[in-house]
Amino acid sequence: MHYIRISDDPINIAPLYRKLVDPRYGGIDIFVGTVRQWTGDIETRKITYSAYQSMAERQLAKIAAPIEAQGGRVVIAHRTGTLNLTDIAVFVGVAAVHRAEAFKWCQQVIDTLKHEVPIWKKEYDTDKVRWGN
Amino acid sequence: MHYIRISDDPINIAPLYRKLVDPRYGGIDIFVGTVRQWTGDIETRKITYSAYQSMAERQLAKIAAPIEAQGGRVVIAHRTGTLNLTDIAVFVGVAAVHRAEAFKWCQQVIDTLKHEVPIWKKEYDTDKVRWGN
Amino acid sequence: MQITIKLFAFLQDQLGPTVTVELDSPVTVEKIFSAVAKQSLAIKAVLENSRLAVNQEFVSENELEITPTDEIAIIPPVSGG
Amino acid sequence: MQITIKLFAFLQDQLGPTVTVELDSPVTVEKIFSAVAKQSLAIKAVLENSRLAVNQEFVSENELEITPTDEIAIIPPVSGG
Repeated sequence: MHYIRISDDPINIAPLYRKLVDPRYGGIDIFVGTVRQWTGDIETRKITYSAYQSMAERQLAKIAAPIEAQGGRVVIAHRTGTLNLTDIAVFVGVAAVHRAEAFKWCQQVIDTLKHEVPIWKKEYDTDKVRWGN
Repeated sequence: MHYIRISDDPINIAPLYRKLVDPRYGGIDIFVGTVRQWTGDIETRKITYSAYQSMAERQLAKIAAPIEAQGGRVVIAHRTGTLNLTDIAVFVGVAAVHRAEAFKWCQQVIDTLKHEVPIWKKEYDTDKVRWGN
Repeated sequence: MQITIKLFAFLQDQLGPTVTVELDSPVTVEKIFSAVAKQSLAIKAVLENSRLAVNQEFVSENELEITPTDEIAIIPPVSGG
Repeated sequence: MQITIKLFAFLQDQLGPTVTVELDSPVTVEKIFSAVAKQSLAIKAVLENSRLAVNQEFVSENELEITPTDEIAIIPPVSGG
């Protein structure tokens, strides 16, 4: 069963990884998105993430469902609140029988998350504050 | 600089993840290969990995070099010795500025590893012992 | 009918967490966006790129059947991950 | 010349960690594989799918320039990961 969490609590890799472990699976792909300092000439100091939490969790469950129906396991955690450089904004882990599926599904989750899930970032850059990218 | 380790010591995700963290990067992709119980009708009890260690480390460094030259960071750990179900056989982590590169490079490392790096598994299945796949 | 709309991100910074507007039946997506657009000039560009969600699902049809318990939200371009 | 060849995996199970063979110059990959093949019938199939490594690099050319300090190894099909 998938695990989805949107929370102000810092994201720790190890306990999320453990949720993906199962003798059925041989391949686990994990994507971790972190707060990057430079985007071209723009320097970021911190990012605040906010979410329409109930809808975001519902949309993530819809993304996870077809993967779980095909035998994979999906673990997604997204931060809200204020993050500093190198803090983890998002963790997407997918366990599968074989590695090709794990990679494909993990990429599918993060790509869809970035387009369909109501979470927003407010970037505090050194020159100004920016919503979104 | 890349980090490569082939060792009998159990692989822990958290310290390897920390080697990938840097404010330059926004996307980290990690592949973890674990010991799976079933391959079709064949049930695996344990796997022993052995390596031509010096050559394996050299080959892995050759795989990491072009990725690091393009600005990514590569962390690879491979177990030797005897592993039980769900134990981690391999960890491949790649950090990159953007996620598309992280996914592409991580997949490239594990695909090449599976073909070019002198590491072997001896599978102790319930019916018999098998070398390789 | 009176409709309360949840706002997020830049829209929330500008107008607060909700706005309430009065609309004639049948309620449409266009009417909702027009009514919200009247609240502030600053939100025009973002509103043009926003989508409507009813009960936490994006809607694609223009005409809506809204009841007083429905949860209506305007979703500006997302930027999570 | 006398050449010592490292063996791994199934080949090592059958013949031990090294075998030493006597070969005429010029040494070739073919000669090395033929000499090792004579040691055991059980390794024929695996040997046919193996590659030669000299100083920890796979070699593609058949003719080799081997000196006594070179590290020669037969690499059966790998299965790490």
